[in-house]
Parts: sequence; C-alpha cells; structure tokens
Amino acid sequence: MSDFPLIFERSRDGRTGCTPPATGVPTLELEELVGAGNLRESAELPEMGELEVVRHFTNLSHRNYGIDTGFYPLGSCTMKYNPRVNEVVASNPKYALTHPLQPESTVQGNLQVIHDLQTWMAEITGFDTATMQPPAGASGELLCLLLIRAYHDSRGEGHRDIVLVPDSAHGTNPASATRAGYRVQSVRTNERGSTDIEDLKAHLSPEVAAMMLTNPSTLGLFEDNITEICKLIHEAGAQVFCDGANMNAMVGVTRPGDHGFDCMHLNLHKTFSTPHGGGGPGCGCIGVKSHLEPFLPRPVVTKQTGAYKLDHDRPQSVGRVHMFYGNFLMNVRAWAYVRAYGREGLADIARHAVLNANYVQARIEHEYPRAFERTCMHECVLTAKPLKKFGVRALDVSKRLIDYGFHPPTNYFPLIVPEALMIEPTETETKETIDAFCDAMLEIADEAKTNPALLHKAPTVTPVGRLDEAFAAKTLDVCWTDAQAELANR
Amino acid sequence: MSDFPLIFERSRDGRTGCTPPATGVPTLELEELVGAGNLRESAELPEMGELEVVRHFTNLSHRNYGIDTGFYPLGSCTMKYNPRVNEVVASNPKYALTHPLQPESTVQGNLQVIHDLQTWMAEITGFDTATMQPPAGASGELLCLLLIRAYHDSRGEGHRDIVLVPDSAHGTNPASATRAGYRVQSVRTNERGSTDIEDLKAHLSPEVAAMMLTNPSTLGLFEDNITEICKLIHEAGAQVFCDGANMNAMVGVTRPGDHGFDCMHLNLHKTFSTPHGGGGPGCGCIGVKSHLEPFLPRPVVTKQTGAYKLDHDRPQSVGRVHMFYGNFLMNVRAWAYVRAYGREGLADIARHAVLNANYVQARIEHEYPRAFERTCMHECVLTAKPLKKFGVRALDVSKRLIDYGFHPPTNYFPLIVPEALMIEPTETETKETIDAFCDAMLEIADEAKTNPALLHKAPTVTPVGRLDEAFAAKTLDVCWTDAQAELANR
Amino acid sequence: MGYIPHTEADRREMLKTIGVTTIEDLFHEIPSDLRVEGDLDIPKALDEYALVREMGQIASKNVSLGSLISFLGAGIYEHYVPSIVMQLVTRGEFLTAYTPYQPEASQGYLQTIYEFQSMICAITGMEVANASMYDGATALAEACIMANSVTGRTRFVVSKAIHPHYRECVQTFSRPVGCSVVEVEDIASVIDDETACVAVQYPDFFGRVTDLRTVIEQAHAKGALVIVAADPIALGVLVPPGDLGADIVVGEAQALGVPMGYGGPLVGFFCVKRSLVRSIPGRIVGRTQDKDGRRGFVMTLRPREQDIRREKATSNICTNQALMALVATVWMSALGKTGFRQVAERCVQNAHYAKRELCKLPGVSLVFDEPFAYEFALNVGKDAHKIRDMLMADGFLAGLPLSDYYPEMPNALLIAVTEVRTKAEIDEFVAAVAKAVNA
Amino acid sequence: MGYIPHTEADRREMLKTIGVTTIEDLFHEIPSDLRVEGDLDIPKALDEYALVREMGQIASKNVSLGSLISFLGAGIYEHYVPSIVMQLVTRGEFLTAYTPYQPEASQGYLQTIYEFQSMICAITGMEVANASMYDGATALAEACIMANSVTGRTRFVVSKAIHPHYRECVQTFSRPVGCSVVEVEDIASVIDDETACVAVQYPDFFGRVTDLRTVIEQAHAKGALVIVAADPIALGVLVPPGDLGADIVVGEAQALGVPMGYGGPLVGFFCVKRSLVRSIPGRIVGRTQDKDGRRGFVMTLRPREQDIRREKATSNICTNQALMALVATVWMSALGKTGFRQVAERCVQNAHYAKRELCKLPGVSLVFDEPFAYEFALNVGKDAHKIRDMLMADGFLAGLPLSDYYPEMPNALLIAVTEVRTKAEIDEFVAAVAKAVNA
Ligand SMILES: Cc1ncc(COP(=O)(O)O)c(C=O)c1O
Ligand SMILES: Cc1ncc(COP(=O)(O)O)c(C=O)c1O
Repeated sequence: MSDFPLIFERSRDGRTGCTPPATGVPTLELEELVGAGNLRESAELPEMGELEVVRHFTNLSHRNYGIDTGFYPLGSCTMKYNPRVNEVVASNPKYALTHPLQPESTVQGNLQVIHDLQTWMAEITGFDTATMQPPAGASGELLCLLLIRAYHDSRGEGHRDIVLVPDSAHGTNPASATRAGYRVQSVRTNERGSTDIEDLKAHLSPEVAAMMLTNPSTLGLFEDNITEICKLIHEAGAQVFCDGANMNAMVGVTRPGDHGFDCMHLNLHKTFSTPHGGGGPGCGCIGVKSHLEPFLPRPVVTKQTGAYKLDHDRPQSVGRVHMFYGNFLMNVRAWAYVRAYGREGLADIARHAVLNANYVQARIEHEYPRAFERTCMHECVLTAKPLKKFGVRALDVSKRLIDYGFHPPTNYFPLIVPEALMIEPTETETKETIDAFCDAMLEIADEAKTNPALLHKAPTVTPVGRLDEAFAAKTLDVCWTDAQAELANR
Repeated sequence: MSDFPLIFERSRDGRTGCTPPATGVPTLELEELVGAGNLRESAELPEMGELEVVRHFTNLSHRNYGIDTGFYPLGSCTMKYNPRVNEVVASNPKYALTHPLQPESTVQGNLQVIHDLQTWMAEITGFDTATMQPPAGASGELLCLLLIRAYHDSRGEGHRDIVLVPDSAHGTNPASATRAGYRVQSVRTNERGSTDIEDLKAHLSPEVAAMMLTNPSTLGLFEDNITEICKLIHEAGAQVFCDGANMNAMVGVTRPGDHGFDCMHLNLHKTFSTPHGGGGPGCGCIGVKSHLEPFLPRPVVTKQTGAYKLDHDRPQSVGRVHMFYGNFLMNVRAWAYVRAYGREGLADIARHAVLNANYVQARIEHEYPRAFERTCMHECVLTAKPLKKFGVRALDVSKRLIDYGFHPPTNYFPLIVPEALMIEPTETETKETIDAFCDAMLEIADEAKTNPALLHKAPTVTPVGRLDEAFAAKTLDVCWTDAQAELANR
Repeated sequence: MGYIPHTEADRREMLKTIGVTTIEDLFHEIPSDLRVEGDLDIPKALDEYALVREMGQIASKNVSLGSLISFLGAGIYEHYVPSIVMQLVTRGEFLTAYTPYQPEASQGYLQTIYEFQSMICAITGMEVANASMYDGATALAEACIMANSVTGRTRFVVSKAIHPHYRECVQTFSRPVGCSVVEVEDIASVIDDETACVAVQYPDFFGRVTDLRTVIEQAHAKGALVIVAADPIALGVLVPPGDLGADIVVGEAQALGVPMGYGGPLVGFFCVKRSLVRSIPGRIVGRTQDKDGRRGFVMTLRPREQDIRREKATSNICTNQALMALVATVWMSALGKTGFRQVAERCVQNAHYAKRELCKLPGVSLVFDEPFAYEFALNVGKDAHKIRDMLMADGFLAGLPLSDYYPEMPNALLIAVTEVRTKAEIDEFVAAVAKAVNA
Repeated sequence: MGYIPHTEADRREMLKTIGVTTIEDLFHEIPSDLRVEGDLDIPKALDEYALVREMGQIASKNVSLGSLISFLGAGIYEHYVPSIVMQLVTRGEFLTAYTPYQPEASQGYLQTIYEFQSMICAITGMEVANASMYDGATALAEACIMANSVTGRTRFVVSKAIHPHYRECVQTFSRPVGCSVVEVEDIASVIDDETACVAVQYPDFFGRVTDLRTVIEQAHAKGALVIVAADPIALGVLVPPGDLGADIVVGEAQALGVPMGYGGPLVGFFCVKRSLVRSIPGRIVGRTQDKDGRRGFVMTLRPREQDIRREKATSNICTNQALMALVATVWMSALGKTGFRQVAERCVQNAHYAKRELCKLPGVSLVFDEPFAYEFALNVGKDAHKIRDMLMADGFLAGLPLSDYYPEMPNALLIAVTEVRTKAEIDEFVAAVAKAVNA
C-alpha cells in the first residue's frame, strides 16, 4: 500500500472547491485599497474539489482512534463518554453565533450559562467562587499561581519565590510555576504514595509561596493527611493549590475546598465530559477561597438584580488570561453534563469511576503489580516491571494493546513509578469492556513470557508500524514544501 | 478475529440507555387504560448503554463503503457527490419538525419548496407539469402507468392491456407494468443498442397501452430515432413513458418532453444528488404532458393568488400514492441542488457526466470492450467477456476492485450484455480518481491473465470474504432469536 | 458553485484521450432539434452561503412544532429522539452508500438491516420483517396485493377505522390489478370465500384498542389472510399482533426517531409469518458466512425481486427507505427494552390524563367508549375546525378535525398525546380548550 | 439520566472481585469529616429532552448574529463556513480522541496537524508553525516570553495599535516572569539594547495596513526579535510577515471556519523562523517513517514540552485547541487557494465600498488616513455607544465603540465588513447610520 496522500499531494492547479459568497459591490483595484507594495500572490493552499476534501478527512478519520471507536483508558485524561447531546446544545446558533463583544444585554443567555457554571463548580469543589476563564488545565494552574502571587504581593510578602511540587506531579505543575515566576522545589513521595511529610517540612520556609498538590495524586491515591498538610503549609505562610485533574474521583463525594486548599483548577474536558478533540480544546475552571477572589482575572461574570454583567472594575485583578471569557462553548457542554446527572446523580460519577479502576486493579495486579498497596481512586497505577526480565517494556505492552483493539494506558508517568501503566477506565465503561481489556492485558503478559517478539513488533493492525521518533526529530520536516513532496514521492 | 457482534449480543439484562422524558402526570394502572388482556411484556429490544450504542454504529460504519469514502461507479445509480449543504438545509427544524396535517397556512414554506421543484422539474424535463409525490423511481414508473391507464379509460380505451418493455430495461419496468395491471411484452434491442424498430412495429397493436423506454438506455446510449419511435407508438394509440433514471446525461442539454414522451419519472436520488442512504430513501418525481394532468395523484400543490394550496379536488385523480406528499425532505435537498447550479450551470452536470464516462470507455475498452461501438452518454457498458477464457467473470473483476479500494460497477446488467460491467463515474469525480480506477481495471485485466486466483479469492481487504449466498437462502436466518445467538456463538 | 472538479486542463486531456475536440462532440448522437437552446428557465445559481440563507427564509414561512405545542398525530408523531441518532445515521459511510449489492463492502449496513428486521419482529411478534417499505400506507397496499397473490382471491375487506390515507393508497393500487376493496365498519359481516384478506388497524385510526382475536379467527375460518396495520409505539405496551395470529403486519415506523419532515421520508415496515417469507415484497437481509466461516450478511431471497424476477416479482419496489430504517434501528437501540417501554407507557399515561382533564370540561366528551392507547377522538361540541384555529392562535396544534375524513363527525378532534408533552403543557392546553369551547 | 452503564449485577460482581462489599468501602481512605453529606446544592437532573429544551430557553435570551446584521469584528469575525467543515470535524474519531501520544493509533489526527502547520506556514510565509495555542492573545504573550528566553532580554516593546485584549494578556503573563512591557505608539523611538522583542499587529487593531519593513529593520538592528500578530484572512491578500522578515508570527485563526462562540473555543497559531524551532512552545508534528519505510507522523521535539522538560519547558501549555485547528484545516482545504483568496478580496472590496458610502454621510469620516484591509475606525460625529444602540434597534450590530479602550476616541466605531455582507445589507446599514447620526 502506498502512503496515505497529504492533502497537498491531492491538489491540482486551478481546481476549485467551496465558493465564498459573491460580493455585489462595485470593486476597485485591490492594490489601491490596501496600499502599494502590500499585495501578495495567493497563498499556496491546496486546490481541491469539495468531494475530495470530504473523502480526505473521512478517510483520515478512519486512521484515528477515539472514545467513540473504543476503550481509551489513558490515565490522568479521564476519557469518558462525551455525550452527543452536549454537541447538539452547543451547536445552537444562539450560542455559537454570538460575538464576544456584543452588548451585555444581548448575551444574557451566555452570561447565565457562565454564571450558573461558576456557581455549580464552586459548590462541587467546595470553594467560595470560581471562574471559567482558563482555556485548559495548565492555564488554570498558572492562573491560580498568579492569584497566589498577587495575594502575597498584596500582603507585602512578594519575596516568596518558591513553589513546592511533588516528584509525582504532572509536568504542567512545575512548568506553570516557572511561568508564574517561581522557582520549583521537589517534594518526595513516601512509601505509601503520599507526600513525605518530613520532606515537606524540610522544604517549608518563609520563601515558599505555595505548594501544588494533586489530589487524588497522579498515583491514583487519596493523599494521606491532606488536612494536616494544608495546615502545615498555611502555618508557613504559603498557599496550597490543588491540581484538580483527578476530580473525577471526588465529584459529589468529597470537596478539595473542604480539605484546606486555597484554590484549585479543574479540567472540564476530563471530569465534565467536554470532548478532548484530539488534544483540545480543553476547558479550565478555577475555584478559589474568598481571600483570593479580589485577584480574579477580568472580567468577572456577576449577577445583579436579575441581570448578568461582565464586571471589568476589578482593581486588584491579575488582568486578562484569555482573549475573551475562556472556551465558552465548552461551558455550554459542561452545563448540560452537570444537569444530566443533577444533584441526585453527581456522586455516581465518582463512585463508578472508582469502582471501575479498582476492578481493573484487582483483575490484573497479579501480572502488573500496583505501585502502592492501597485502594486506588479513579485510576490505578500499575507497573510492567515483572515483564522486564523477558525484555518487555511498558511501551511494548501498550503497543500490543492496540493490536487487541484498545487504546493504551498512559506510560512512564508518574515518573517515580518504573514501567508505569496508568489506567483510568472512567465510569462510562461497561464491565464487559473492562473485562475484555483485562483479558487482553493478561494475555499480553503471557505473550511477553512466551513470545515477546509479538510485543516488540506491535502494533501490526495499524496503518503504520512503530514510528521512528528520532528520525522525525533529526529530519524535522514539520511543514510541507514542494521539495519535501518530492522527497516523499521518492 | 471473532465476528463483529450483533447488537443483541452486546445486550445485558437490566442495562439502560437513553431515557425518555418523565411524565409529570398522575398515573393509573396501565391495564385499566388500554383494556384488560391487551397488555404485553416488554419487547425484547437490546439493553445497551449510550456509549455502547455509539460505538456499535460507529464501528459498523467503518465496515461500509460510501461515496464519502471512495469512488462508487455503480452504473444506473448515479452515485454522485451528495452535497453536505443539502443535509444542513434539510435538517432545519422549520422543515424537519412540520407535521403533514398542519393547516396549509402554517406550511407555506414547505408548499413553496414543492411547487418550485415541480415547476423546475417540468422545465428541466420538458413536460407541462410535475408532481413530487412518488417516494422512489419505481413508484414513479407505476404512477405514470396508472395515469396512462386512467387516460385510456377516460377515452374508452380501457381494453388496452399490454405494455412494451425493451429487453434491456431495468427490472422495475416490467414489475411496475404488472403492478399497473398490464401484460408485459418485450421489444428487442438492435445491433446498435437501440430499439429494434421492426420488432417494435411488430408489437404495436390496439391492445398496447404504452411503451416504457429508458433514454439514454440502460446501455448508456442515446436512443436512435427517438422522435420516430414516439410517433409510431402514438399512431398506434399508445402512450410513451420515459424511464428517467438516466437523466444525468441530459440535464440542460436535451429534454424528454421534447422527444415526444408523454410522461417520465425521475430519481432525485440519482440526478439531483439526494443521498442514497444505503438503499433509500429515494425521491421520485414524474413529469407529464397536459393530457395526463387531470389524473395526477391527490393532493396537487398549486399556487393561487400568492398562497400555496393542497388541491384535493381532483375528480379524475388516480388517488393517493403516498401516505402524504412524498419524501418531502428530499425535495428540500433537491431544491438546494438545483439552485447550486442554477440556470447557468445545470448543463455542466450532463456535459461532465458524459465526458467522464467516455473517458473511462476510451481508457479501458482495449481490455473491456464496449458492448456497442458508440459514443456513450453518462455511463458506459463494457464487457469482461475477453477474460472468460482465463476463467474470470465480471463478478471476479468487481470483487477484485474492492481490494483496490473502489466500489465495483454494476454487474450483469443490462441482461442482454454478457459479462456486463456498467460503469457510471458521474460528473463529480476528478480525472485522477478516474485514472486510478482505470489503472486498477487494467491491472486487474493483467492479473486475470497471469494470476486469476487473485481475482477468485478477492476481496481480501474486507472484514469478510466472499459470502455464501446459497447458505443464506437455505438457512434463512433473517431475524435474530436467542436460538440463533447460540448458533452464532458456537 | 456546483460540484464539478474539472480543471480546464483535465477537460483538455480527457477529450484528447477520447479523441474528440469538444464536449459538444460527445453529444453528436442527439439530433440538434432535440437540443436545449440557451439556458433553461430556472433561477440563477446561488452560492452556498446565499443558498442556506434563502432556504432559511423559505423555511421561516412555516410554523413548525418548534414553536407550537402539538397534540396532532393521525399517523405521524412527535417523539423524543436521542441526540446520538442523527449524529450516527448521518455518518457519510451510511448516508452515501447505496443498496448493498456488494456485501463484502457493505457489511456495516447489512448488519444494521438485519438488526432492524429483528427488532421489528420483536415489537410486532412476527417471524420475518423486510428491510423497509416506502411508508405505512403503501405497505398496507402491498400487503393486500400480496394477499391477492398468495390466496389467488381478489376481494380486500378493509376496516373503515383504518387511516383514511392508508385506505386511499389501497384503493389506488388495488383496482388496476383487478382487485376490489370493501371498506366497512363491521368486518365480520362481509368476510366471504372470495376474501383475500381482512385489513385492520391496531390501535385503529381513532386510537382505539380493539381485541383482534375474533376477527382473526373469523378471517382464518374463511381462508383469508389477516393484515394488521400496527403502530409500533403502541406495541410497546399492547399484545403484539403476531401473538394474536396475524399473517401480515405492516405499519409506519416514523415514530421510532424519524423526523416528521412534513410527511416524508417515512419508513414502512412489513412483517409476515415465516410460511409467507417467499411472498414478501422488497429486500430481506439474511445471515451467512464466508468460506472461512466468518459471519456475514447478504440480501437474500433475491429471486423474488424485480431486478431478477422482472414482471413476476413480488413487488416493483427497488429503492426503499433504508436510511430511515437505520434511524429506527439506532433509536430502538438507544432507547432499548426499558426506554421503549417507558415511551409507550408515558404516551398512554399522558394521553389518559389529558382525556380525563378534557372530559371534565362541559360539553366536551369522548366520541368512543372503547379503551385507547394514546390517541383519542374528542367531541368538542362545536365545529372542530374553528376550535382548532382558535387554539392555533394560542400556540397549540390541537389535533385533526375528523370531519376532513368523516363528515359525520363535525365536532370531533383526533388528539394524540406523546411522552414529550409535560403535565404543564397538557394543563395549559386544557385551559385553552376550555376557553375556546366557551368562546 | 447520566451515562453510567452499570447494572446492579455488574456492581455486585465487580465488588466481589475487588473483595469489598459496597462502593462506599472503596472510599475508606477519605476521612469521614471530608465526605460530602447528602446532596450538593445543584439543581435536579434533567432528562435529555428537558435538557435540550432548557438550554434552548437559555439560548433564546441571547440575540445572535442569526438575527442581527453584524459589522462587528475586533478580532472575531463572521465568515462563510462550508457545510462540510463541521460535518467532518465532528466525526467521533476526531472529536473524542485526545493528544496523539500513541501515533500508530492516531495517524489521522497527526496528519491533519501536519497539514494545519503547513497551511499556516503558507499563509504567514513562515517556516515552522506549531499545532495551536489557546488563542491569539495568549499566543502573543507566549511569543514575548519566548523572545525573553531566546534573547535573555526582559523588555517587550508593544505597539499601542495592538488589540487591547492582546496587550492585556501580555501584561498579565509578562510581569510575573520579571519582564516589562512598554506600550507605545511610536515604536522606533523606544527600541533599545535591552529590548527582547517588538510586537506589532498586522493589520493593526484599527484595520490599518502599515509597512512593517522599517520597524523590522530597526528591531533587528538592535538585536530584538520581531513578533507580528497577524490576521489570517487579511493575509489572503497582504504580503505575509514571513516575507518581510518577522521572527515570530502569531494570531487568532477563528476566522478560518471556527464559530464565534462568544469568544471561545478559539485557536491561536504560532510560527517561527526555522532557526527558532527549538524554542517554540506547544506541540509540533513532524514527518517520519516506520521500519518498512511507510510515511507516518509523530509529535516531535518533545523534550521542549512540560511533560518531559517540566520547569524548564518552553511553555506550560499541554491541552491546546486541536479540534479548532482541525476546523481551520478543513476550512482552508475546502476554500483552497482560490476560495481563500476570494474571501480576502471580497472582504476588502466590501469594506471599502461600505467605507466610501459611509463617508459620504455628513459628519461621518475615517479616523485614520492609512490604507486598511477590511476593518476601519469610523468617526460618526456623535457618541459611538449611542449610535451603536440606535443601530441595534434597527437590527444592526454596528461595530465596536472604540472609547471602551481608547477614551480619546469617543465618537469612533470600529467597523468590520466581511464577505458575508451583501451590497443590499451594506446599503441598508448606511441608511440606518444616516438616520442615526441625524437623529
Ligand atoms: C494531573 C494533571 N494536571 C494538569 C494537567 C494539565 O491540563 P491541561 O492539559 O488541560 O492543560 C493534566 C493533563 O494532562 C494532568 O493530567
Ligand atoms: C434504469 C432504472 N429505472 C428505474 C429504477 C428504479 O428506481 P428506484 O430504485 O428509485 O425505485 C432504477 C434504479 O435502480 C434504474 O436504474
């Protein structure tokens, strides 16, 4: 089979596709209008007929795995069912065709959605207020740190310049800390997979601005002594941020705001079912305690005497963190999701997410031991270490899973677990699906022992085999040019 | 790989999926309401979660070929691009959510669509008027014959009971004639692929009610002497019906109404791009000369002093042929299609359809000779006869095409052409696509000569190989039952 | 605009390969006096943006059920449709396929058809269902004609309580093939030895649930087939006609997720007893296997069909309503055993609540006493058209004035209440009716 | 409602396998005083039908561009979007995938990202583009911070004619990392040896097309990087910043088919010269091959990213706006070279026609003299908010009152005219403006 063509390789000189509306206005010389010397030749976009475009992307979609095609237990990503009703409501032109700079009186519906969601997210997380502005999780982390910085500044404690981050933390945590102008110090995880309190204490100092803690941790474990940890940090004059990527373990069951955190971020594209879209859009949200509220980004959606407003008059605000108000249409979806469960159903999310994860762990831990001997929360972190002696790595197990029709779990994260396999089944999977996955995992463990080549060669059912990442980094062909087309054709 | 599960095999007792709206009304015992003894146990529909349903049908779609996935040169079916804008306009709730028995004043938009289309179809086909009521081509044929019957009856010629049908005709022609209460007599095709006029003359008699003629014929050829044929038939007191399945060759170029036909049917799902949907819905339309108009089915959409009306007061009408007004939402799509080309563009459809078909013919006829040595119209009928000596049949060529990524052409039709391959590329295909198809056809011809097993084993890229049709007819498992599930699981 | 991808260079090269100079040359066999001169009298082309706008403007001349609270049924019903249904059905692989003549390239669709047939059988209690018919009305006509060819008899006894449009279709298609249609209220009295079939509706056009057992016995006693035109939603709670001994069950499946669409495209279903399978019209999909034993599906019993059997085919139907059958299949899968039952139960409960409340109004009463499922004929004591129009002004689509079809019922409205109507809407409707009948 | 498929039996068996009795047991590690008691204060669940209705009712409190004729732009634009775009992008295989960490199972998406990068490069004239950023404003902030790390300098010179929201984002994100932002009208005068970068918008916030060559020369002379925030539609006709020597080009690609969506989700793009590729934030997809030489695509230069490089990453971005980048990719493919050019040309022609007609009105004039593309600042001679509100009553969204951001311009409206406005609409708008300014 020859390579699947790039759209540029399908292009033909002079072919036209979709036609924009014809302007009925009298026209003038273009160059006169935009200024002499400012005109260009047409950009070299592909030249395609409409049907060819349809086929190109339809057939590309066939080369892509999604939740809609199968089980996607990618740890830390909460790949749950993305309800299609959310897509229906969000495509309503009365939301989709509103401009962010319309007068407030004409977007009361939008502002209600945002305001409702702020209120519900604050209630669900146990914080005093929330904002929907961050467009993703990492931007939520950064925003929280900016609020913390502003808070310290406002109290004359601007010298605090260290942020503590557990060694198990997601990469965005230290990266966000850097972006907030902080130095990062790492805190150790103890033998139970929780924060090593002695190490934490050793790091606490008047220079510490904040600690970023993921709860449940990236190990899928509920933090031991979370109240005590928060207390210790507060006593040191620092703030505690909760990375809420793992909120799916807690919805309706326990609230980080009650644990002692000062602020947290959420990934609505995880816990609240907005689609991941191949890498985004996400949708962030942060919840904060009232002492951080004055610093919230501008504008803040408020409700006054029945009307919703965009409050720009926030003198202590950290400023603007998104071009407008965040990924609004994702708010519409999340609104629909919260109401699909409602007060009576929300806790079922966490309950079944945790049930499914523990079930996976129970079924396969004899081949893939748990990293820590504890009840897991919404995901389990196992290790493929026992297979290493057969020359098999976690990555090989993952690739082989593709041959069995499953998306692999997250590999090699958290970094502190060797040969990590981080499995998050989510609550929307059936027992049969999970059983089929576990059966495959066990069969793969057998294959590893008897015929490891099967794993090394995997995947074989995909349109391409294992790809050479070094070659990509060396060639660095990241943009199609005619020259590269020739290369590809050779 | 195990078989792709039936939805019933995925079902689990007690599982629930989508939930209908809750009724807030006070309820009573059901049996009291619908009458004693009238209640049943719940029907054994599958029990599935929503995500499982999404996956089932998404993955089934991957096991299906469509125009959107590739070239579909199925002769006589006009598998052209189905514009997606048509789907958008037809899904407008202001069309989709109207009830057929709403008062006329509330459906003026619908009636306008129908009326516009009637007018345009009459203009395009050259008839005096048209109706959009038949839901498909065959029902259009039958309707035309019913009109002809009513017409003859009205003139005291009800004794006419024969319908002439060419030996090359599509099966629906004789079947429709039977349904109209006629006896069918077959008329021969001559050595040019046109109606054998002598044979026609021999069949003409006072008992002949009508002739059904396909133009261009199912051989893809424009009927020689069409005017003369119509004249002969008229002189015999009979009517001439045009099977308009092949209108794609003629749009904007020539009009059956001008050829002398009394009536014709159209398949909007062919010529006018409404989607074929895996076998339907189609959308019929018939055009008629004024002498047949009194007999049109009820109700007729008319326009009077600015308002559109459903005229039920048609005393000579043949009656009702559809539950309501035909496949209305397909009319919406066809309306959009006609206007996408407009007066200035419509002829381009036929021009490029004919260009593409002749190009295919020219490129591969040295291996697959034409059935008749003529310029073809929108499709070409070739024969795989030369390959027979290698033990290869038209069907084998077709199955092998699937391995090359193409949908096969129509096989073994028209019946009068041995080893027929009826190829209709349509105007929406690019030269490159057609070239790739022709290249594959030529390569397959080579394979037939050098390695016929390749063809006999084909297709191999599909989820199943060639299927045993006799087994299906013998077992006649056409409905899932628990017993069959067991069978399948064995 | 348009959808033709040819470049000037493409045309040039293709013509060269063909060996002609212009596209015109390819039409040389069409006599010049038959050629269209100039442009047709069709409006000018619209670009896509303008097209969407224009069609939106035409649509806005309709008042849709998006802005009316509807109690109109009479064969076409408003129901809950899960969002997944249209999103799955409109996938290009389904939408742009045709009849699965090449089964290996069409297993996806073929399997869904097999599933459709099976689910329709589950609902109707029958053994065989075909892949679909145009609509319920033409399906009934086909059923009568099938009865004619199975029994060799030419007399169709049709209940007057069958949907008038169904009966009209039966009339249209029966007479040409030499069959006569007897429309009666009291069926038993007219069944004779010439009767090919007896056709009844279940529930009937007025929503009534009558016990079919007697009429089925009587018909069978005379050697006539029994055809039941059934409503699939009502079969969510009612004993299925298959269990009662019906020979053929047909109906309209629009209620199973298909948009009303001003009455089309719809989807008829057609079921028979297993003994009649070879007489069924249209396509049927059956299970089979490839030479490695892998399960697959194909169209089967093809020799019944027109493309093979020609004038001796069981029907002339070719293109059917496959996509709408797929809609129904996904809908039935999404609702499932529990949801489907709930839909039916809730329709019944809603309708009976509405009936109880409406009948409390002075001068308002039921036309018939028999039990009903979720549709009923209501005597509003005044000209039903007038009441309907008054209610329209209040935002209600009040139902069907029955006098359009039964002149003897000038004051009757046929009212359907499905699961999508809330108690509040029903209460408002009752209040509006009270106002209207008192006006 | 909800989307949990577990049956009672499933739960029972799973708990048994785990070895506990209730789901509650699995939460034993959470101290009881941290457990939520009872239900949260969230409204009750809605079934799907009620949910759709409720969200429709909230939506109806908006007045959308479906019913307003809009001349509002200011960074977000109404454009023609071919129907195929959303129908392709919402296919489940795309919509429900995540970051292509497993390239073999994600070739479809990876290839589209490579195509996106390539098309963005074609439009901007740059050599490298990343897979997307959150939006244009944060992309500009990232660009400044990248300039800081590339040059080691901490002073950002930012044109005051850049979109105010972009500048606000630059301010928000720059100060914490110890960089200062200088916002000026006259850039040349302030570039110094401490300047990390010079940032300009092209066309600028007021729609003006200024020649960038001089400022680029001046900046380079001082060793500063030049960042251009560019409008992709305008680049359909304007010399691309890459050709003019820009080092970094960022922008907002919403105009390429993405719904306005009240300002989100948007999609920022980020391009650099090839020499800067290792400093680029976010994901990049590159071509590679498998061991059989088959072409494939992977995320490349991963060690720049936060999940590997952690606190030393080029950015903290992880989830980006991939789906919107896919929208743009399909949009650019559908329009193609010719259609894209046409869009740009028609925007320009429409806007200049509108400007000519508007400027014929007494008291109405352009604020600036420079050439512009398709957006311009119009002095309406009266309080711009009042005029805007009056025009709203006539069904027009008249543009942005500039005094919201530039108090020195109380009477100015920023007006954008894209290809979707017809001559008739523009003429009506001009008439309405005439009425408003005379009122
Ligand atoms: C634990 C954790 N924190 C933070 C993030 C960052 O969120 P986002 O990707 O939405 O920026 C992720 C996402 O992958 C995560 O898993
Ligand atoms: C020549 C010809 N006539 C008639 C028909 C019947 O049309 P339909 O399938 O729409 O009933 C067909 C369709 O296949 C055909 O090809």
